[in-house]
Amino acid sequence: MSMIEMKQVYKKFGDNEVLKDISLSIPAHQVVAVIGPSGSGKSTFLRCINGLETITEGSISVNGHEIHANTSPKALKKEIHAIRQETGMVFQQFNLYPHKTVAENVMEALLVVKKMSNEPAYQIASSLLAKVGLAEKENAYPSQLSGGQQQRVAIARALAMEPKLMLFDEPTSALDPELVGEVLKVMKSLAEDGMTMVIVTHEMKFAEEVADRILFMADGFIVEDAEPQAFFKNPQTERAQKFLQKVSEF
Amino acid sequence: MSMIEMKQVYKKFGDNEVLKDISLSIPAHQVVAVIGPSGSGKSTFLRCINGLETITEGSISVNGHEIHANTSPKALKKEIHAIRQETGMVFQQFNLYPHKTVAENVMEALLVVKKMSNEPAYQIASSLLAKVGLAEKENAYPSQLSGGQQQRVAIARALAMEPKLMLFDEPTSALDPELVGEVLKVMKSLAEDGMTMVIVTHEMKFAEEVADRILFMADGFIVEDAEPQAFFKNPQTERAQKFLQKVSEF
Amino acid sequence: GGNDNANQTEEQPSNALEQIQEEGTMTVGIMGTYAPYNFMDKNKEYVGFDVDIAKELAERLDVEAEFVAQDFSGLIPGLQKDKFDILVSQVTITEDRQKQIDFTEPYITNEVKVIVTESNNDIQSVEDFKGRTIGAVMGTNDEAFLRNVLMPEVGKFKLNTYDDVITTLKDLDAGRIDATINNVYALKPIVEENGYKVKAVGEPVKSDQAAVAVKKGNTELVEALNAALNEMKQDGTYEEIFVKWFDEAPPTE
Amino acid sequence: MQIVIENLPFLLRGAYYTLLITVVSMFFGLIIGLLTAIARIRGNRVLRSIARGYVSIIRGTPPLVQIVIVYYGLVDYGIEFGPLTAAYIALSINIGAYVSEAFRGAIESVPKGQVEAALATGMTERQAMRRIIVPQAVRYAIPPLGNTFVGMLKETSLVSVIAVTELMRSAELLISQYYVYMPFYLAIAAMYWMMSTMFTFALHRVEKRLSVY
Amino acid sequence: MQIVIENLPFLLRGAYYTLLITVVSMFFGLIIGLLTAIARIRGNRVLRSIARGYVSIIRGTPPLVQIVIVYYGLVDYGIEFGPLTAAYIALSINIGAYVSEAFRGAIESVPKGQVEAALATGMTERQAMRRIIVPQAVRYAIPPLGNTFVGMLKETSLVSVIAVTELMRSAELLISQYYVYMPFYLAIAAMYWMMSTMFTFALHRVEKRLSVY
Ligand SMILES: Nc1ncnc2c1ncn2[C@@H]1O[C@H](COP(=O)(O)OP(=O)(O)OP(=O)(O)O)[C@@H](O)[C@H]1O
Ligand SMILES: Nc1ncnc2c1ncn2[C@@H]1O[C@H](COP(=O)(O)OP(=O)(O)OP(=O)(O)O)[C@@H](O)[C@H]1O
Ligand SMILES: [Mg+2]
Ligand SMILES: [Mg+2]
Repeated sequence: MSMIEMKQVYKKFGDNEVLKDISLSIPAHQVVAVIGPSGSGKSTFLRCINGLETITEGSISVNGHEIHANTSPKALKKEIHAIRQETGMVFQQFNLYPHKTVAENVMEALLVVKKMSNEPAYQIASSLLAKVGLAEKENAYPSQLSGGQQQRVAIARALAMEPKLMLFDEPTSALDPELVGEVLKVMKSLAEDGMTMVIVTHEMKFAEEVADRILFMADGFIVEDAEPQAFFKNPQTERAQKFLQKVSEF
Repeated sequence: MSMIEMKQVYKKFGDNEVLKDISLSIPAHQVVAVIGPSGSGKSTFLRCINGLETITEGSISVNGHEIHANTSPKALKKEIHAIRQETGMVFQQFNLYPHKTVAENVMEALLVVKKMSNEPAYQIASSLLAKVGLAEKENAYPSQLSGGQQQRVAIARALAMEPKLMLFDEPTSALDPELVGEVLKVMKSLAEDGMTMVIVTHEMKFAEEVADRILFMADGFIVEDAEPQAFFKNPQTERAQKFLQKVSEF
Repeated sequence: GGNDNANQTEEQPSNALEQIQEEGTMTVGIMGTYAPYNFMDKNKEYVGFDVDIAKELAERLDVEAEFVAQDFSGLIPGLQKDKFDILVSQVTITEDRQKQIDFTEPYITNEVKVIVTESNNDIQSVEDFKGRTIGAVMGTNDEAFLRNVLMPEVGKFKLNTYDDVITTLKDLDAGRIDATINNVYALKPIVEENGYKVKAVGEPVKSDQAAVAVKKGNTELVEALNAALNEMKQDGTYEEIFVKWFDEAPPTE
Repeated sequence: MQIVIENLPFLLRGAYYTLLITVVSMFFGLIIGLLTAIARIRGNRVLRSIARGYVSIIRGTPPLVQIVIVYYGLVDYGIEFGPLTAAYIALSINIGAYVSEAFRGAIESVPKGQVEAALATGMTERQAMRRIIVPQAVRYAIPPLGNTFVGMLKETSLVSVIAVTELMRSAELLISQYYVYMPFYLAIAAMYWMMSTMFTFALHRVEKRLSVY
Repeated sequence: MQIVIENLPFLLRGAYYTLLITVVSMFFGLIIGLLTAIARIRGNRVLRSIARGYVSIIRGTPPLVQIVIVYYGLVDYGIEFGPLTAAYIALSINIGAYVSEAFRGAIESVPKGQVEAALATGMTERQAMRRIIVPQAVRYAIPPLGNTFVGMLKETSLVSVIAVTELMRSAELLISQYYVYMPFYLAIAAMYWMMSTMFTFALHRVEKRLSVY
């Protein structure tokens, strides 16, 4: 069964058509990298998957939970809630809760959404923080961490809900170049563990190495959908060629 | 005569020593790239040159205007003012004036500092905007421009005062990867025109290609000071080796 | 104010009286919200017992009366800082006040009685106040009297204070307070207008004497005003004004 | 000076009522204001209009009139309060409108990414509001709330219209008794100033403590 | 209702004074407040302390006392004003303190990079302030200034203590004439509300226009 199934998805903001006729299927355990110029709709694509944006036309199904453009608000709420339970998301700006410690950030959804009690939630948080290499930062506040550390906490926070799908929106582009590596390393190990992942990124080398599949977006369309090797060596469209050339210019 | 001359410069923020024993001389027309890990003092180094930070010990002279750590406040003000007249600076966050159009941004200092009248100031702005490829954006507001366009306006604004020295603090790191190239191109052409430039950057390829000299900073020290070829092929210190490896990891 | 250029004139008149007469106007401070003594009528002019008295006084001093109405709290500093020449606004004579300002002879004696609802027969006099809730207009002598004199005498009662008589009576009518004491003259028009079912009971609790207030030390002015008051009482003008506002003859002294 | 000292207990009693009314009204005003702010931001169309109307009317009309209506106007409908209760009710409603604006501004200054992060982990809008947004907003709201509180300290003087002798009225009573005003006005000015300074200082400490993160 | 309509001209005259005093005091208050804000942010130690003291004392003490002091208290020093002038002076000084806080907040919310960019092009601190910071701050300051203005609209009622018949006082004069208060209170509440709504609306448009960029 495929993890994500999109059929003729359109998304408008007012008159501005941002996603156009998106249809695709992403099987479980696949790692998909989404690349493309700024404003092409990459973030919107990602945010439609977990319902942070509602689609204007078409349908999306995530692990069997299906949203149509015309689903009733009540049913929509239920489906989106179900999808979010099984989906983790990591943002460019980390978005850690500044008023909570690192451990509390990871525990929060467990306490509130899963209604766990403190002790088991802490156990989970603790082991996830160890996994991302931050065991000793449990009691720090986000403001006391470097960007790379913050982003790793954000990943641990998303993993706490045991998602079947992880969405990443430019998770390294707010980081100092030297710190990018530590976050990519964590993501790579997730990929190796078989997590289904959709990653919007500008790190071409990472995409080439880690992804099973590249989606190249431009102007709201998915212009190319190919294996990394094929895409980077031999982009089919002029738009993609121009993009790859610009990005590698210096 | 050297454009910048630093002698045993120290800078403290409270107890935190951020610049340590910096001595160097930068001749006119040299292009210097400053690289190093986050928090190593690169921005502070740059900001001390045009007096946005005051040094705690030592002396800096820029094109003959000299500042000592113990210069009296009044004399300091005068010297810094003189230095700033001859120095342009471009910031990571562009810092364009949001309430002024593109042309007004470039004209502002001419009107206020040089007391020019509108017409000649506009002529200068106009030709500089043409130079950075933004002739047709004169009347736009910064918020209507892409990041790359904004940064080019910022460069034009700095050039308006006809500086003898340009300082750049990570001018491309807030930009979308696809837009980085257009800014670097403008900087490269400045370098080719013989402008003296000090550039804090994480664009290693750009540094290697354009700079005459690399300063590698770590922990407040200038750890290496070398020609690009030599530095990138053969870093002398372990710290620089580790840094270069991390940055090129993916 | 009445004396705006008092400090600047080169040949300063030797006293307030001369000065008023030189200017030809006498500035009279009133609250302007205290019917039937001083208030604004439908033509937006100040009228009332106090206003008529003041006009009559002015006429006898051969000057014009000019009325300035403002909140009670502004009247006192206004008099002391020469913004007014006199206050004719039911200022009652007390020892404390006599230390700060001068008074003429009293021009009216207000009897204060216990006021209760018509159906109330439990309260006949102030002796019955103990343990009840009593209302009064704040800042008035009535309030000070209730608090400082009566309370120690008859035993503790709850004192609610109000901005004006209307609201006091409204609360009495609504049963929030058991009784109030009030100047009977002041009460009458309000009760009639609003149809409150209240009545005055028993002997007067006390009587207050109101006088014209003058800045301390203006002896000549006080004397002139006293003379004028006397004249008014002699020639019947005073009685005329009294009957006009209270529908009854002034009590004989 | 002498007179002020003699009458200090009386003035202090006034100050006590001023403080009492301010604190109680602020307490309920905070609750009303928070709910109103949430209604304006997250409510449906009807709730939003009600909340907006409430804020507009309350902020647009004089508190004196509000107090009078609560105390006297409602009697006609058989609703009756004691003076202190009426003061609490009227001023809580009044403060609530200002507080709601302070909270609304504060909630809107919490970065949007915070809600999104919470929603993405599966929280409902309500849970995100309660656990993530409001706790952060409280800190942003402290400076404007401080202003509201300090303003209320002085606005309480209006309740003298319904038979509560707070600080300002105490002074006026003394003034009409002694016929001197300056010492009393200066004395209560000093007292108001001390109260607001103490309060501002306390708030400052709370703000500092909240910004450990 | 009838009586309200009959007395509308009188009430409108009161409203006129309320508006006049508010607008004039706001105008001077803006100037005082802006200067104070700049003194607090850029002034030397002495200026900063003076500015802080001014704000603390004015915001901490009742405006009624301030009005009384300006009108009556200064007479002892040979300084005498007419009632309207005194009202303008006292309320301008009062508003100035609030305005300065609004501006200070606004100036501090202009990103630090803006000054640095201006300084780097060779402007002096003063030039950067005047040309770059203040114009941007004005926009941030509009919402809190709106609050101050609307608050002042109602606070003007205090000037009735110095013989200015503004809106509130007009109502009180009518109440003591007719012995009914509710219609008058409701009428002036409506008038205050209309004035503040009109003003809020106008300000909103200014804010919109300022945010073209
Ligand atoms: N909430 C919104 N309201 C209106 N327009 C929006 C909104 N979010 C995005 N857009 C518009 O949709 C288009 C696509 O935006 P999106 O953020 O998806 O692009 P992107 O590919 O993620 O770009 P970037 O690489 O800069 O993040 C843009 O034109 C953007 O202006
Ligand atoms: N205004 C300041 N007050 C106190 N400490 C400061 C200030 N500015 C910088 N620092 C400290 O000085 C050190 C060096 O900062 P600086 O910004 O110069 O580093 P950098 O090399 O530019 O780093 P980055 O690559 O992250 O921009 C850091 O530890 C920083 O926390
Ligand atoms: Mg995006
Ligand atoms: Mg830096």
